[in-house]
Amino acid sequence: MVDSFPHEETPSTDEFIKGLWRENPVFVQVLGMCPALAVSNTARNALAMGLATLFVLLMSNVVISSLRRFVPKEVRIATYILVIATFVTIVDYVLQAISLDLHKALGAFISLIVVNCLILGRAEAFASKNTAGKSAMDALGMGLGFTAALLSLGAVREILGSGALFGLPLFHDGFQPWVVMILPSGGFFALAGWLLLFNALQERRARLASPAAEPMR
Amino acid sequence: MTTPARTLEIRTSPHIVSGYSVDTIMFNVVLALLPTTAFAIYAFGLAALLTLTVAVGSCVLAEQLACRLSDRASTLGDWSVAITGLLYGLTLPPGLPLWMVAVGGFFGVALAKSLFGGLGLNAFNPALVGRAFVQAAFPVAMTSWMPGFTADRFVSVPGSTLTLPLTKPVYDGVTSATPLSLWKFDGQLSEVGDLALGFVGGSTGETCGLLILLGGAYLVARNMMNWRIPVAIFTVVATASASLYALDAERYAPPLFMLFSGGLMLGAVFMATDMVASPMTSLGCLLYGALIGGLVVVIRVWGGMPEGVMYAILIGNAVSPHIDRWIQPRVYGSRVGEPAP
Amino acid sequence: MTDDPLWSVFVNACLINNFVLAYFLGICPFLGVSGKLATAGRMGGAVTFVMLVSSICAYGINHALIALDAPYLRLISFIAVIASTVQLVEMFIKKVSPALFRALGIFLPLITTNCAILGLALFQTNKGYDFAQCIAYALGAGAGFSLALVLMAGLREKLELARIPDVVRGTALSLLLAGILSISFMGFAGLGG
Amino acid sequence: MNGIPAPAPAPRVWPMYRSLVGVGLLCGLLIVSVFELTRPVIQRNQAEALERAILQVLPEAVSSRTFRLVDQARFEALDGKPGGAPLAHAGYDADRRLVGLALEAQGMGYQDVIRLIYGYSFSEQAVIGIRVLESRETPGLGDRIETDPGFLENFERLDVSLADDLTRILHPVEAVKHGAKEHPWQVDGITGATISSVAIADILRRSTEEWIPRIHRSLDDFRVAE
Repeated sequence: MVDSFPHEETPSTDEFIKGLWRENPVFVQVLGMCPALAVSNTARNALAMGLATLFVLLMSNVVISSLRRFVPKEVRIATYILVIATFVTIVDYVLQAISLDLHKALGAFISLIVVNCLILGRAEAFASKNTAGKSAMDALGMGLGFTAALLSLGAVREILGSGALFGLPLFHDGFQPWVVMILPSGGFFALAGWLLLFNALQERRARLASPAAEPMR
Repeated sequence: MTTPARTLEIRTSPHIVSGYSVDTIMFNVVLALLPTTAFAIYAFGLAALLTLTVAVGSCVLAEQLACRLSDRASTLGDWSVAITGLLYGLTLPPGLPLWMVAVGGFFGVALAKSLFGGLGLNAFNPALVGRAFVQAAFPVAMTSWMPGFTADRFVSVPGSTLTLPLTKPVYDGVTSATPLSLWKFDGQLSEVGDLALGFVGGSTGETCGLLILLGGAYLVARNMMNWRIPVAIFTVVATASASLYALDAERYAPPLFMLFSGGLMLGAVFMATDMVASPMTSLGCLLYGALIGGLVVVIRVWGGMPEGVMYAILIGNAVSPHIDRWIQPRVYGSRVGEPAP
Repeated sequence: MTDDPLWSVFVNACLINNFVLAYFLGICPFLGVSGKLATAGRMGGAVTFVMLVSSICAYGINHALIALDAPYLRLISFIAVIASTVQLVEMFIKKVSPALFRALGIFLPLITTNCAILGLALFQTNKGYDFAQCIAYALGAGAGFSLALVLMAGLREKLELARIPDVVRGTALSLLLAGILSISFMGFAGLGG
Repeated sequence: MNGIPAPAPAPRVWPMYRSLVGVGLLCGLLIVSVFELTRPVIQRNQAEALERAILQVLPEAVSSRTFRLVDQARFEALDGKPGGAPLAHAGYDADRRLVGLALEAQGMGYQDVIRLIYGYSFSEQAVIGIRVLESRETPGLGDRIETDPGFLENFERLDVSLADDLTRILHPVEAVKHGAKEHPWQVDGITGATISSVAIADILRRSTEEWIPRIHRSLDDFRVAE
C-alpha cells in the first residue's frame, strides 16, 4: 500500500495526488454525495458527470484564485456562486450540443453541480488562499478523485444492475441483472459498500502502523 | 473489560417479561412455525423444501461469517438466525431460483443484522429486508408463482428452482397468480374458504392462514408473543376494508378476503412481532399495529403493487423508535406526563 | 403541461419520488443533521419553509425569463434567489422570533447548498407545473424531506447504543439505513396513479 | 447583472460593487456567448431527435411539419417558429401526401410521468406506432413497455376509428389482461408490468379521445403540402 507521500517533492504534486486517494472527496471527505448517488447508475453517466464536475471545479478554482486579490471578503461567497453557476450553465449547453441523450440521462443533475458542496468547499478552502497554478492542481486532483469515485460506483452498479459496462454487455444472454443496483436503494448500498471497504482498509493500516509507533513511547 | 459475575445475569434486549431465555423463546417460535412449514412442503413439495433449506442455510452462513469477522461469539445456539432464515424462506415464491434465495438470505442477515451488531440490535426485521432486497433485485422471478398441489411435486422440482447461479430462470410450466394479483388486476375474488385453508397460489408459507393463526395462538398462550400487534393489524385491516366494501362493493374487496389473502397473516403474526424492531409499550404496540394495518390497506387498494405487507412492516419498523419516544413507560417515581430521563 | 391533481403532485413528491430516498437530493443535510431527532425536526421545518418560498419565487422568475426570452439565465437567477431567500428568511426570523432563530440559526446557511431546494425549482420548471401545483409540489417535497430526516434520526438514536462494529459506524451506517428506508418506500410506488 | 456603479460611493463599498458588477458582467458575457455558440447545434440535435421519433412512429412518412393549435379550433404550421404546447406533427410521404400525424402525450406511470409520441394513420384510422420519450419505470419490469415485442405489437394497428358524426371514438382504447385481447382497440397487457402497460393504454385513450376528433374536424389545415 502506497500511503507515504514524500514531503520533499514540489507541493503541486501533493496538491494533485491528495485528492485522488488520501482526501478523496467522495470516499474520505463524504462530499458531493447527491450527484455521486444519483447519476452513478451506469458507468457512462458517472464518467460524464465526473468530467463535467471536474471542468467546473477546475475553471472556477482558477478564476476564483486569480480574482482573490480583487474581491472583498464580504461579497466573496456571492462571487463564487456567480462564477460557479456560470460555468455550470456553460457545461449544460456544451453537453446538450455534444449529446442530447447524455444530457437527458443526467437531467437536472448537471444544473445541480452548482450546489455540489465539493466545489464551493474547494473555492472557499483552497482557491481563495492559493495561487492559480496550485488551485488548478488541487482542482485537477479533487476532480479526478471525484470522477474515479463516481466511476467505481457506476461500474459496480452497471455491472451488477445491467450486466454491462459502458453499455457493452459483459455476460452471456442468460445473465440475470440485479435490478436493485440501478434503483435508488442500490446506490445507497453500493456507496455504503465502498465506504465499508475504505474504512476496513484504513483500520487495517492503522493496526499495521501501531506496532511501529510503540517504540516511540 | 471483564465478564460480569455469573450470579447476576445481564442480558441485552429483548428484555422479555416472561422470564424465558432467548433460546427457549426461539425454540418455541420454531415449534409454532412447524405446521405452516409442514403445509408449505405438503403444498409445494420438493421446491418448498429446497427453498426453505437454502434460506435457512444462507442466513446461518452469513451470521457465522459475520461472527467470525467481528470476533463475536457464535450465535447459532440460540436459534434466532435459523428462525430468520425460516421466516424468510416462507415469504418466498416456491420455484424461486435457489441462488436468488441464497442472495436474499445473505444480504438480509448482513444488511439488517450483522452490520448493526447482531441479535437484539437490528432496527429492521432481517427476514423482510432480505425479501425486500430480492424483490427489488429480481422483480420478475419474485412475481412468478408456481401452482401448488401438482401431481409430481414430491418427485421433481420446477426447472426454475435449479437455475444456474447468476442466470435468468426459465419458467417451463404454467405459473399461477396470487389471489391478490387476481383481484387487483383482473377483478376476480377467490373463495375465502380456499384462502383460509391454503388452496391458492402464493409464497411457500403464506397460503394457509389458519395454520399461521394456530402457531400464533400457541405463542400467545405461552406468553411469548405480543398479541396486541397482530390484533391491531387485523382490526384495522378488517374495519378499513369493511368500510370501503360497504361504500363500493364493486371496487373494493370484502374484509375476509383482505385478511386471509397474501402475506398478511404470516406478516402480522410472525414478522411484525419481531421483538427488537417493534415498540416496547403495550399502547405503542397497538399504535404500531394500527399503522401497519393502515399502510397495508393503502398500498393494496391504491398502490401499484398487489401486496404491501412487507413494505408496511418495514416502514412500521422505521417508525417504531418514534412510537417508543412518544409513549414511554412511566419511570417509577415520576409523575404522569413527565418525560423519562 | 400536466393536469395532475394536487394531491397526486403532493403524494408523488412526498412518498413515491421522495426527494432524499429516490432522487438523492439533500443527502448532505440528511446525513449530517439526522443524528438527533430534535434538530432533525427543526431542519425539516426550515427546509420546507424555504422550499415553499423559493418555489414561489422560482415560478415567478421562470415566467419573467420566458417573457424576456433569456432561458440561459435560469440557473444563475435560481441560485441567486435561493441564496437571498435564505438570507431574508434568516433576517426575518431573527427579527420576529429570536428564540426560533437561535434554534434554527446554524441550519439556515446550510440550506443554501442543499440541492433539494435548487432541485425543486428545476424540477417544477421541467414538469411545467402551474402555480397551485408548484405549491403542492413544494409542500410535498418538504414533507418528504422532513419525513426521511425524522425517520432516519429516530433509527440513528435507537442504534446509538448498539454494538455497531467500528468499520460500519458513521456514514456507512447512515447509508445502509437510507438504503433500507429507500427499499421500504418502494412500496408506495403507483399511489399517485 | 446590469447595475450601474453608483458615482463615487464610500471607499469600502466601491470595491464590493466593482467586483460584483465586474464578475457579473464577465459571467453574463461568457454565458451569452456560449449560449449563442451552442444554440444552432442544440436546435439541430433536438430537431433531428424529434424528426427521428416522428418518422419512427409514422413509417410511411419521409418528412414532417409541426403544427400548433390556435383558438382551440385551427391548426397552424410552425415552420421553425417557437411555439408552446400543444403540438401536432404531420407526416408526409414522398409525394408530399399527408399520411398521418404524430402526437405527444403523457400521463402518470408506475414510478413517474411517462411521456410518449404516437403515430396516427389516416388511412387505417389507427395508432400505428408508439415510442416512449421519457419514463422512469422499473428497469427490467416496467420498462418492458419500451422493449417487449409482444406489447409493442399492440400498436402496429390499434383501432381508434371515429363514430360517424366524427365527435367521438367508436371504441376507446382499453387495456386487457395479457392474452385476453379480442378486439383491435384493446391493448394486451404485460404480465408483471400491469400498471405500466395500463398506464400506456390510459395515456393513449385520453389523448386520442381528445385529439383525433378535433384533428378530423380540421383535416384541411394539415394539407398544405407546398
